[in-house]
Amino acid sequence: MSKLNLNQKTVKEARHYAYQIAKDTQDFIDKHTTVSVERTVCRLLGVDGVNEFGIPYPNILVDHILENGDFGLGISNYLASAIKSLNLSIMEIAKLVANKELDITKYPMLEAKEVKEILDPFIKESLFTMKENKAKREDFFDKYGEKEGPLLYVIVATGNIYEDVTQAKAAAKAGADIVAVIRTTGQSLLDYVPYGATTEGFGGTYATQENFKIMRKALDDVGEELSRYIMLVNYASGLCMPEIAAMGALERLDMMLNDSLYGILFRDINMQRTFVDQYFSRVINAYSGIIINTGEDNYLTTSDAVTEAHTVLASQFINEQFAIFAHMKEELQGLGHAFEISPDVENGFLLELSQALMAREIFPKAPLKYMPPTKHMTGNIFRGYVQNTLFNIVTTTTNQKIHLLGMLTEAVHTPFMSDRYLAIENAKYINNTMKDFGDEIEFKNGGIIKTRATKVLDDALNLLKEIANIGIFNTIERGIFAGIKRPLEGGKGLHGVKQKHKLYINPLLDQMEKELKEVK
Amino acid sequence: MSKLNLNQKTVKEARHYAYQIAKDTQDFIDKHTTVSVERTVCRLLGVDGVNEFGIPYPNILVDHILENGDFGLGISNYLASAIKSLNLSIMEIAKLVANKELDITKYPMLEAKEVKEILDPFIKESLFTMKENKAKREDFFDKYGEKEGPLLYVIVATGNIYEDVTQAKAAAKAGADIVAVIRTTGQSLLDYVPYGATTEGFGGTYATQENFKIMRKALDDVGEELSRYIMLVNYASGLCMPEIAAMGALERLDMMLNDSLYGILFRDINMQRTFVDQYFSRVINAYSGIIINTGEDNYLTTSDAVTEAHTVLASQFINEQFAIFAHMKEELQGLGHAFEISPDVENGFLLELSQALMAREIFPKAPLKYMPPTKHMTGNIFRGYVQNTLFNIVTTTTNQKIHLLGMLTEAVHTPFMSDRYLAIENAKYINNTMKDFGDEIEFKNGGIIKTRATKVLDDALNLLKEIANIGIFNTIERGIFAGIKRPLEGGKGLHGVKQKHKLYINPLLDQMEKELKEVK
Amino acid sequence: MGYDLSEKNYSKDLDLKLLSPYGDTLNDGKVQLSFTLPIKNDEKGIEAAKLLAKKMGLLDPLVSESVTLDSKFTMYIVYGSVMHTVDYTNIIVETVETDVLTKKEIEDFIEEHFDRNIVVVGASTGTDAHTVGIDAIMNMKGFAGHYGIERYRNIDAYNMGSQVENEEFIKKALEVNADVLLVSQTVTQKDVHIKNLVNLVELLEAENLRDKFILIVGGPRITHELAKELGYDAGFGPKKFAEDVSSFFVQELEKRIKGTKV
Amino acid sequence: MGYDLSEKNYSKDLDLKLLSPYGDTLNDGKVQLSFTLPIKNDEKGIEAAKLLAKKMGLLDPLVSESVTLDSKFTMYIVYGSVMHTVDYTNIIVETVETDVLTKKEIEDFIEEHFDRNIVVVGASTGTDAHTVGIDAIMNMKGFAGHYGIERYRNIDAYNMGSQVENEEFIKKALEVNADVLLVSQTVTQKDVHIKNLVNLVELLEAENLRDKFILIVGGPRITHELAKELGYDAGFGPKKFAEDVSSFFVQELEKRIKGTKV
Ligand code: B12
Ligand code: B12
Ligand SMILES: Cc1ncc(COP(=O)(O)O)c(C=O)c1O
Ligand SMILES: Cc1ncc(COP(=O)(O)O)c(C=O)c1O
Repeated sequence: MSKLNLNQKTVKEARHYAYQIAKDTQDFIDKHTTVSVERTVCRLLGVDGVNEFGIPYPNILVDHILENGDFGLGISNYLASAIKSLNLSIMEIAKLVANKELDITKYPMLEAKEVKEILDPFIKESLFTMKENKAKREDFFDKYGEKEGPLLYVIVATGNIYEDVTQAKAAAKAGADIVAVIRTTGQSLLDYVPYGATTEGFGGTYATQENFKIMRKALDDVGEELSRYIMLVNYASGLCMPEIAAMGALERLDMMLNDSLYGILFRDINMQRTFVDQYFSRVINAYSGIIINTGEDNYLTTSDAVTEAHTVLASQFINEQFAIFAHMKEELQGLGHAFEISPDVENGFLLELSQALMAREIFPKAPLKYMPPTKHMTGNIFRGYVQNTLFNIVTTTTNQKIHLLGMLTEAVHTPFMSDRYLAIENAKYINNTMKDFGDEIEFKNGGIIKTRATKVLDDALNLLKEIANIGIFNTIERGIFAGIKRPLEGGKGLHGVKQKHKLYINPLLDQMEKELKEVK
Repeated sequence: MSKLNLNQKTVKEARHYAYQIAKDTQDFIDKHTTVSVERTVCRLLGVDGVNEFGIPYPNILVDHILENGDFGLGISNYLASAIKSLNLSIMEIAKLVANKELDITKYPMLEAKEVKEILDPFIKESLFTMKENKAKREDFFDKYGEKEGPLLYVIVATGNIYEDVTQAKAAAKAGADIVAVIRTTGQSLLDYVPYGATTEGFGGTYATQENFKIMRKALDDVGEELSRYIMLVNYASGLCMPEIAAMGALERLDMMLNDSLYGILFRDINMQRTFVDQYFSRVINAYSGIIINTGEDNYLTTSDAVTEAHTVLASQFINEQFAIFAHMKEELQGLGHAFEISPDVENGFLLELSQALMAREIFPKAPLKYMPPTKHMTGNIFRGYVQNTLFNIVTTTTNQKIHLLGMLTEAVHTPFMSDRYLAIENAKYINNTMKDFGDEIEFKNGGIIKTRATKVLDDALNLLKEIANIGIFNTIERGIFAGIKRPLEGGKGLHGVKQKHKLYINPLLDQMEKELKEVK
Repeated sequence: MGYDLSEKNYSKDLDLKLLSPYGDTLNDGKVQLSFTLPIKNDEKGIEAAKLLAKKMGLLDPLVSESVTLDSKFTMYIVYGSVMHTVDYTNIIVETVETDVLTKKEIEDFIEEHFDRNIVVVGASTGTDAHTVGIDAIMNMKGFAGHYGIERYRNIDAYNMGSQVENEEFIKKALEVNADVLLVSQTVTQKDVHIKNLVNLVELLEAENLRDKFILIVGGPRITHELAKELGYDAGFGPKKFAEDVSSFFVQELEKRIKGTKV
Repeated sequence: MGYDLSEKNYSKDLDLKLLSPYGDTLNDGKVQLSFTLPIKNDEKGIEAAKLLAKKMGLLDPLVSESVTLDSKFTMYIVYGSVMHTVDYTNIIVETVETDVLTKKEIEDFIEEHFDRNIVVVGASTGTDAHTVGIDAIMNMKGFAGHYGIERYRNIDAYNMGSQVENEEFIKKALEVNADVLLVSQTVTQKDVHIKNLVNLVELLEAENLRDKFILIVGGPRITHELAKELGYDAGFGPKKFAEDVSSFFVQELEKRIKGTKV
């Protein structure tokens, strides 16, 4: 089966070190909670909307606890107690808190069991919606059938959700299987989720629950017209990672960008915050059958794609283990990688092919997310279109699953409707004209392709060994990924991380974990 | 060595039938001469220029014999006898004939030996120039080195030789190795060769000896600047096939489009005329070390490239045998084929790859001429650029030699300077990024690629068997190539074909044949 | 500076009287341009490219790349927003207006309206050597899944191939008593097709034969409008097949017969 | 009809006062265009595309393809000859005029003209998270075979990375007593870079620090002209490397020192 003759022992060893790394981190995670985690709990208990100043009620509640209570206990106990004492709905409580007419930290702490009992109907409702969405998605795939070969994935990024809808529908008709709504540039650093339908953004559109709903409906409509299920993607990433995961679960998104390291490296978000948040968001994703997309591709936009390829593989191993800790099946692990070798490198195509196939063989069940050339795209759109063709060829030949389409105008602007159309046309052409190519070819022993894969794997193993040795925190502090150094106590959002009290309770998380464990 | 496991017995058999076909035709050829052959003799004896009405002197002399003499004897005897009797230079004789002041058919026929003796100095002079040109070319390659991998071949076609020079130089600087000056559209049907530098043409530039000279100089100049030898191509094709071959030999062209069937099928030139002319022109090409480019690619612009692929191979076998009869080494046989399968065909790329590699394996020493997509190119230049990319990939992967570059504007206009540049950029990119790809891959047994090659070869064998059976004349009458039927006595130029008298003599041809045989 | 479109406050509603290109937002006017200038590749060249783009009506043109083709030739790739608009509501184009029928419907139509086969002669005329287009329309096997006219039950089709002189073409048409003439033209350089097409009409008119035939031209650069302008009954461009042209001529023929015979 | 350029008798000589695009013949004016219109793909749409092209100054535009993007969106690819020309002789662009030296020459220049190291602080400022550009200029390993400033023998370089606030940037500059400030800007949507670049100059001026530093900006959409307009000493765009900017600032610095100290 393997075309690269990778050493399975090396693969196993690498997984083992990655496990150790994730395990160490998971110990840290299990001891902490964050403002975003608790806000997510609020949301999934039914807290929604914003007050007259546009502040979301989940933020109001959580900030209230931060100021007045013991955050280490988690918000669930406070809420349960307030509900019990006041016999008000959660939204009524939230509004009173917002108007400073109520202080929910004043009510007695309850037994864990009682908290669970009180919150159970709310939890059930959310989890039911999530499960229902999962079932609906499965029904759609049953009805329309699942596509063989790469799934064509395009982005829309007009800033205006209604224009996004226009673009997304056109893309679906042209052949796109997956539509991602890129977020406006600053959103990842906001410590709250904006509310309502939005029509303005920088290089992207705000991720709001209403926007999710609008796009979901549009894609369902066009999907019906086309007898295909069009998948919707957004970003469970940044300071509100788990909240957006929750919103996505409620609105039947199908994929979420979600990475254990991306925010740390590329958005300078505090690493402690990120590790804790990513865990909770992955549990939500796993529970609702949402595929995650990890962000290793980004490393190569910064570092050299030839010399640093092994960092991508090492990070994939780590992301895989984190996902496993979050009870996520391989089928949901859209591990990321990218085609970023300079067009000027002799035999660069062979290296890309080798690396892509290597990822495919090492993570056989994962729906790998393969990213097109971006860094070496220039204003020469014609050349760029060839770069994208080569990328499409590697995608088809190595049977990647989530096929992010490159735009010929990558170095110029966020995609025009025509750019996206041309991208889809290019990919469809290649997928058809080279349909069985991957199946037809074999590689020379001792050749460039096999040698390269072996080397990248060996290097990744060495790196993982080193990381396991010094720990992930230390690794990041030293700038081993993407050459970017981030201090343990630096970056945004550290203030929102708290150690759990020994009486901390999160019945929502407990319930999801319980069910996920049962499935296994 | 073979990656396709072609059946060598089939190949051998196919060659054998092709030999029979060519042999039968060669018997016919040996018994005939044409006006163009005799005009070529004039040219190589030193007749050049046009009279005051623009009629070339070779035409004047040959027409004179046609009208007044016995054309079956060839022109050499007449000329030798006139020279002997009059003690005038050949050009003086030509001018007198032009002015109707001289009838050279009135002089006594000489012995073959005497004809040869009289013409010998003239013959020597031409042959010396041809050999000198051959040596110069070889010196250039010694000096600059020969390029590994495909030679990038572009066309210029402005109609104006001076603009052509501008374009050709830019192309050379961008990386072109070979420049072809496309002829103006009607020229192949002219029964004379225009004279002098020209600045007007339809979709191409007149092939004249002066234009050859101008472009040769320009390419030598730019070649010196770049330390590369830039090869020059024109068309020894149409009604003046051998004359243009002679002009090319005198002006150091490096390649000539020259096919035993193209003119018959695609220009409706009489088949008897074509077969005789192609023989003489190939002897000239062989003598002067000029690579021929055959025209099988054209079949697929008319017929379906999937179902008719075997006609290309069959024709290559035939062209090969004709070339061998003309004493041409394999290294000069630029057999043509093309990438013309519709982009909509599933696994079309695999079929193209298979066929290209098949040709490469069957004609291992021939510098195959591989033509880009043309028929399925549309006004969508972006898609076209991808089609060209795939073609470039096949070229590199299967190591074709003469790499005709596709133009993204193929369906729009003859190439702009920028179109040509983009074509070169595309090819260079692929040649570099996929440099050793062909060397790296092997093909699955029983797969699409191997199966396809075997089928095309088998079909070609069957076709050759059939042709050998009915003869080439009959084959063409039945429309077996490109679906085009041409009658034995139809088409242009039949009037210029004559049976040789038993005293026919052509000491120029004899001398070239003699030397070519000695080399072997 | 005014690079910011959001500050331009252009209308985001579709107004077909002021139709404008669409990048990713209505009326953003986005276009892509490329061209070569015979100058060297430097800052001044980029400025020249921008100036040209501005003259073409682009606001804030962006030269996304300048590519050196030769020391004195540079290709520019430009993006920008064009300020021109088009009144779409006012555009009238002449198009072939008969319904497009299927092969079977056409055959039935002939059966119903004529008591004989329809005779069609086709060729690629003048110096044009391109036959694939006319073959696509006429040949038995057709093109891209559309059978050619030769396969139609009650049409007699004569395909004369390429490089057919207009005189020869007319001769054949008379000889077989054609109803319909199909001309194909591919080479358009220096308007050679226009000259050749006009010549055919003139020859027909000179011999008073113009009304004897339905005269149709097709080819990659042919539009119905151009055909009419040149005195043809219809013109067919790319992506047209045997059904399109046959639908036209059977219905047109029926109309004419009615016109004369009723 | 006038499709035939040869009949237009345009001049085939190069006149830089009437500079025109080049397809394959001087002054043929050939350009390629593509754009999308929010209309359906039919003959009328093609006519609309032609009309727009004509308004842009194209004579006889040819719509080489119309591509359906959606039922009401069509992309057009257009070729034609533009009638506009540009007076090239009249173009003046401000460019960086100091000579470009090699790394060694720059180091020697510093040695010769200064008795200390030059101090440079760089960052990708504002909300911009793109570091590859500034890293290309500053990092040890450099970019595309050009070593970054950190490797220069007698330059002290501080690279602050990305998303650096202007205030923070100035603070660092004062702290290390910088001679030169290097700002990188990549995101240009809605002119966010302009606003951010202007803000830096304003902050410096408010504290009377503007003349203390050589202030340089770079990025994929930065030109020297834009930089000057915004109050910077120089601007560097794509394909500029450490040598380009260092050559500028060492020579500029030397000029200023001469100006003040002599
Ligand atoms: C194949 C081809 C050839 C083949 C032709 C083989 C053959 N048996 O036909 C060969 C190699 C011989 C050839 C030669 C030349 N060619 Co040529 N050729 C082409 C090519 C690659 C494809 C054309 C084609 O077959 N298209 C497929 C058919 C199905 O499409 P179509 O013709 O448009 O037909 C459709 C419609 O238009 C319509 N239609 C067409 N005719 C009719 C008629 C009627 C009545 C109706 C109803 C409909 C209809 O129906 C068809 C189906 O939808 C094109 C480039 C391209 N990709 O377009 C260049 C092209 C047409 N050729 C070109 C040129 C310049 C030449 C030469 C002059 C080159 C030279 N200097 O030697 C010679 C011309 C010789 C001559 N005297 O005509 C140019 C024309 C430029 C122009 N606009 O003037 C082109 C565009 C290439 C280029 N970029 O330079 N060519
Ligand atoms: C890599 C990359 C990223 C990486 C950055 C990683 C990193 N560590 O830098 C990541 C993935 C994080 C990213 C994120 C985003 N990106 Co980004 N990104 C790119 C990409 C692919 C390449 C940029 C690059 O590295 N080029 C290579 C370097 C070497 O070139 P350069 O920067 O031009 O630098 C050269 C010169 O300009 C000059 N130079 C540069 N700076 C300086 C400074 C001085 C002083 C001097 C002298 C010279 C100089 O020297 C360099 C060498 O010659 C481009 C697309 C492209 N191909 O251009 C998009 C692109 C720049 N990104 C874009 C966008 C929109 C974003 C996001 C907003 C997307 C989103 N909605 O999430 C976010 C922005 C986040 C933020 N707040 O900034 C757009 C910008 C559009 C625009 N013009 O405004 C682009 C064009 C992509 C697109 N088509 O949408 N991006
Ligand atoms: C995992 C992940 N999250 C988020 C993003 C998007 O960036 P931002 O956080 O600015 O929305 C990316 C971008 O590629 C990513 O890979
Ligand atoms: C062998 C050969 N001769 C000639 C030509 C060119 O055609 P023409 O005879 O019109 O110059 C071709 C075109 O591809 C060809 O392959």
